[in-house]
Amino acid sequence: MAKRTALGLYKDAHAAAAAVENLKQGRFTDQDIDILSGTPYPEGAFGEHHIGHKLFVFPFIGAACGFSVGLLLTAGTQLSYPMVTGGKPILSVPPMAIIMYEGTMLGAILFTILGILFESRLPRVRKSVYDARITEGYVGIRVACDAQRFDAALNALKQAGADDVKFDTQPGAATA
Amino acid sequence: MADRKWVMVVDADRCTGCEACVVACQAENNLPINEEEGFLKHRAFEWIHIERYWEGEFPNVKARFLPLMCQQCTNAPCEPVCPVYATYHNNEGLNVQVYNRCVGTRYCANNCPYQVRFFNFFEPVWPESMKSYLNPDVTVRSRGIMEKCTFCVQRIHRKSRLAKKEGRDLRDGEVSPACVQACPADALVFGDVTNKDSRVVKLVEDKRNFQLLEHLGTGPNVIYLKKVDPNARNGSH
Amino acid sequence: MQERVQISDEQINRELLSGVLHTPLWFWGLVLLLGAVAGVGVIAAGFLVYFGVGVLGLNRPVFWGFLITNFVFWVGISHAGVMISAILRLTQAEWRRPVTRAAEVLTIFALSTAALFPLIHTGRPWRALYWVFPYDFSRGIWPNVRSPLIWDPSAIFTYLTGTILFVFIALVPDLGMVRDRTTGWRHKLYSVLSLGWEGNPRQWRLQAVAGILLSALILPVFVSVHSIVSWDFGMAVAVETWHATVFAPYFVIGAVHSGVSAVVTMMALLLWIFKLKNYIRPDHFDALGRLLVVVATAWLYFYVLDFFFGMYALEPQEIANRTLIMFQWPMSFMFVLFALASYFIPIPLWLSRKNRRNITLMFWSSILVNIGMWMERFQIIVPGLMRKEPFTFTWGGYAPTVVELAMVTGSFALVGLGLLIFSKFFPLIPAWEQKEGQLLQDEVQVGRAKVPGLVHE
Amino acid sequence: MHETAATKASALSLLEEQQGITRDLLGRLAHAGPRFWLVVTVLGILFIVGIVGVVLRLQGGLADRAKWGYYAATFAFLLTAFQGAPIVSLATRMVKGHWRRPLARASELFAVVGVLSSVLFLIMLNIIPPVQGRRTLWFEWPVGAPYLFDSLAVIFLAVCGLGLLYTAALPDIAAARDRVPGGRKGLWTALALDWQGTPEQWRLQKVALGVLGGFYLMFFVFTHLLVSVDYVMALVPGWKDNIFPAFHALVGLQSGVAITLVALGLLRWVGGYKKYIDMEQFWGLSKLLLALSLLWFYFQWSAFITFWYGKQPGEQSVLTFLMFGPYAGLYLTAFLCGFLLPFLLLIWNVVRRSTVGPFLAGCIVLVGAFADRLRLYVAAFSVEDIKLHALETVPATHLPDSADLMIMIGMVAGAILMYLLATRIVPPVSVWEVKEMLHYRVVRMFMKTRVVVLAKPE
Repeated sequence: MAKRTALGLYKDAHAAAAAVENLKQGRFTDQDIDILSGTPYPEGAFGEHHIGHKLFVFPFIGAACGFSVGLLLTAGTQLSYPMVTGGKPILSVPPMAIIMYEGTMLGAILFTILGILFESRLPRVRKSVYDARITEGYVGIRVACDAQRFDAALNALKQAGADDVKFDTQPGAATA
Repeated sequence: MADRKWVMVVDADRCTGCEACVVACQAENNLPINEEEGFLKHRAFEWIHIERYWEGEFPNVKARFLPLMCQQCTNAPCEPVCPVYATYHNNEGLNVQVYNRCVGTRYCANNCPYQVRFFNFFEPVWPESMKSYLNPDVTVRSRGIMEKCTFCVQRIHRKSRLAKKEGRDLRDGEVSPACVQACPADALVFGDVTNKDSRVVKLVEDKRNFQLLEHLGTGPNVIYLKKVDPNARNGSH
Repeated sequence: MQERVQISDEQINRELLSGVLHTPLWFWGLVLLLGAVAGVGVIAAGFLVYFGVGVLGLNRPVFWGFLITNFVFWVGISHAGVMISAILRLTQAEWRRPVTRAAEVLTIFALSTAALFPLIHTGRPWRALYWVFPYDFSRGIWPNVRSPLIWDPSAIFTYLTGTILFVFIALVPDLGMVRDRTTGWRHKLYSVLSLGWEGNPRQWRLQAVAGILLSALILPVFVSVHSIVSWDFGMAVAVETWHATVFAPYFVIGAVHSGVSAVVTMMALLLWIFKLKNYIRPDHFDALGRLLVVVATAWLYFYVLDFFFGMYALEPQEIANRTLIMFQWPMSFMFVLFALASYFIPIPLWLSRKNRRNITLMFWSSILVNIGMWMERFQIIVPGLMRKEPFTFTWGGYAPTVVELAMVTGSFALVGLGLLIFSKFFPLIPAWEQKEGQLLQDEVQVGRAKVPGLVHE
Repeated sequence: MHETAATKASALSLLEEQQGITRDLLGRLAHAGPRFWLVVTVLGILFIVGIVGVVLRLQGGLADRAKWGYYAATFAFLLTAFQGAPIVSLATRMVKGHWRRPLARASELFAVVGVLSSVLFLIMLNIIPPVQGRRTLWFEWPVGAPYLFDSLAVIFLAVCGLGLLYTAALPDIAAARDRVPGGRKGLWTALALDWQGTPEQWRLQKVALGVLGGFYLMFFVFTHLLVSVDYVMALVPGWKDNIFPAFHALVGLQSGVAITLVALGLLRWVGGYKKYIDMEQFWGLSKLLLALSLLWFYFQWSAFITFWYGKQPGEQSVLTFLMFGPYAGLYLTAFLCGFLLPFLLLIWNVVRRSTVGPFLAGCIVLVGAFADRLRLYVAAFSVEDIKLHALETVPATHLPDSADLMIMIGMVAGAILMYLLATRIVPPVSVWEVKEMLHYRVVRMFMKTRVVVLAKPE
């Protein structure tokens, strides 16, 4: 069914928190509510639920990949091109260790970056109701709900003393 | 071919410092012509050169000659540091330089304790009249690459090809680098130590023998024989 | 932080974006100037490539000179970024906030500049590619992983990639902010770059975690980079003075010393050029100075270890090298300059709080440190080669040529140019961190006194 | 967002809380349980055994250096782990971490061991040969080297440590003087020097702590440099390794953190200080321990790769001697316990944020440190001719005899004994620092969530 989105803007963060509370009382779930701020607030400042993520898995996977690539390159090149240099063994481990280390770290970092993007759901192509004032200190409370509960949402936002309320004109389409 | 181990013996007692070897090497290996500027800038090419050290106090000062060429080390410090394998150890105990691979990081030269690697700072040039004097068996090096004494590898190969054709092993003394050939005092002896009855084997066992900078553990394949002079110091001044 | 200013978010945006949105005349002037100097350097490099390494002052035995010194120097500077941002992030030092990004960006440009030098100064740069990349599958010819010159690129590549991504991730919220303040093609550009950031709790949470995690990941890389650079020298058995086990930590701590000093210099410049007195305050210089006193002393400890325990074995080359450095003109003169500049002038100055909070003084003394540290690198590299082996017959000297000087000067201009251009497109001071810092400020009542405090989760 | 009414209310409760702490901590000072005295007696006996061991050794004479290897290692271990511990408190104090407050004293108290190691050093002095004609830190220094300077360094370090402990403990001693009845009142009165806690006194104490702290750190590094070179590196021909003194000191810092962790664990579970010593302290220290363990590997690797690549005969023989030859077992232990195991344990945040994990890591690291010291000193002392240019033949392993075992166990026991006795005079949890923390660490509401507010006074 058709969904509609409303965005309440609050100069005062406490008011925004109140709005969230109103919405919760209006049986809006965390999925419906989105809190947009230009500044990171301590977790749970708006009474939002704890955000779980699996970011810490990514570096380990990356490290494993990086390590194996490093091993492949260093061992492989030495064995496939067996030249004696300075009486060192054909498969000289200490130098391999150094390069494999770099490979491991590179892999870990790359995968972590991917993990961050994935876990924070970026990049985000679908546009929704938004306002430039959010990066100016306003806190935005955005509700997405079915068309018929839309007015309830608007009221909840207004009650908390919204400085401004924006919403998409017709279902689906967005205005920024 | 069978693994060989080429060794050169330098008898410091016989060396007169005449530098015939230097000239011979220059001619054989297409070394660029060293002009005065080259020496002043420390950029001269001398794959083999005679280092002269004065010893003793006036009036009884003595000149000591130390013929120095690539020591063809067994554990050559120059080899592992080359990022592109431009220098490595072959199965004849030679430390070979691959001109085409070399990109000229000059790391090998920094890591050569004997300072016997030479760098082409510029494109070497010869007068038109001398172009025809160049040795066809030896690559003419371009600029930006490293070069050094090869124990006249081109001569070694020619003779071994010949021996192969005639279906025999190399005879001792058959191969001799330009410097050895040119030395009038017979101070330089060259040979393959895997060939037990060769002349070098006997000389290597001489009680006067020593290697340069032994403590570095590079295992040079150039063996020096001490000067038979009670107050002579050994090679590593 | 003591004096605390509360600025509205709107004002923060305006002040930090002024550099991005408006282009005053001096900006173009500066760009032209730096461009010209860098250009001269590039021409010099062209000379080098066209005529050959002979145009440098190098000779046998001194095969490495100013260019490698400069390489080591810039890699050293590049250690500023991570030192500042990662370590201070992990220790949650509040005063890091305005410093981090600028420092990281300095890292990026310093490192890229550094990486140019070993490539250019090879004999055949156009061939140097297969020095690094194992690309020759057809003939099965590979680079030699036993060579420190292969370890180098791998480390630098990792570090550079890591830092760039690190900067970008921390930049995304600000890109969103810039997106909201721009119009036209710029708006489009920043919309793309900011990946549709809108600042919901999840994004912020991940942003926070990312800061910690990436710092923890990039720190080991940071240590490895300069260690590996030091092993370019440490592995060389032929150069007695290079062949020292202490080189790795000694180089790293030295890098931090020069890097953090460079950050001080840069902060002062930012403050003066972009008029950011609300963000860069004496406190920051105070804190950086205090940090530097510790770092520099640790560096001195390692320097002494290297210098003293080199001679400890009484090998002829070591002695010859020390005599050359300490007692033979002009090296001896340079040695005195180095000692004064890198430690014995600045550190005593920084012991007093009053001096640490005097920005002009910090600016000049930090520049002094880096002059000293450049000389330090030179004294490690070149004298070692001049007195390399016991065969006195081939001892040599070294004097740089115009080409080298031009390239070295050019490198400084190049880094400056990079920073300037970056500042044109992105705010060099993280706006969102600034706002967060303000948000988390708090006070605690102790008796009658109000003690400044911070909110921790 | 400061609710002033709330702060006032909290101020009142704060006062009560502080009084509670003072009473509790000083109360423990008044009387110790029987279990404590039992432990003390056991340790005392072991200590005496150790002294007997030293006497036995002495009958063998000082001439034969090889026999004294284990004694030297024991001394080195005291210098490393026990005297490294105070650095934990002073370093964390320098960066003004509030979490350090409950553990500061526990680590500072280890400074008392300095007395024991100084005494042990007297014999060490007579073991090393004169510097003439051999590779040495002092070249041909005319007077007093190395004996005078080494002993000065060791003694200075001990004195400085005691000074640090005393300065830090002064307010608590005064408190004890005022509150705790019993025989030791006289002692406390004497020590307290009529400390009244006037602002000047507090300021003076703060400055003194800073200065002494700086000095202690420097003396620590310096002493390790002298001892490590004169008693290890200089005795192994052809060993030129300029990172070694730094490594020697690093193990000191690392095992200092480790031993503090162990002490905290025991205080928490056995000593009954659960209330004060909590996960936060273990967490903070475990991060430090992880970093130092990584450095352990880093320093060893830099030495190893240089020697391995260098391939000089002298270097190779040193590698075989100290890492892969007769002492391979000990080196492996040192490597596992000094780096690998703590690393594998502590990379996991779950482990770091616990009390048992860090404690365990601490124990492991201590074992590693001891193994490392044994490896170095026993090896170095077993070299016959130290005037050679390079180590030609690798000397055989030297196994401990009964006397050695007695010394090792006895002296460590003695060190622990001193620590325990010291806790009877100075509370092992700093009263004033814990009380001070109550001012600066406040829990508040931030909108809808609870946050901790940490205040940092200048």
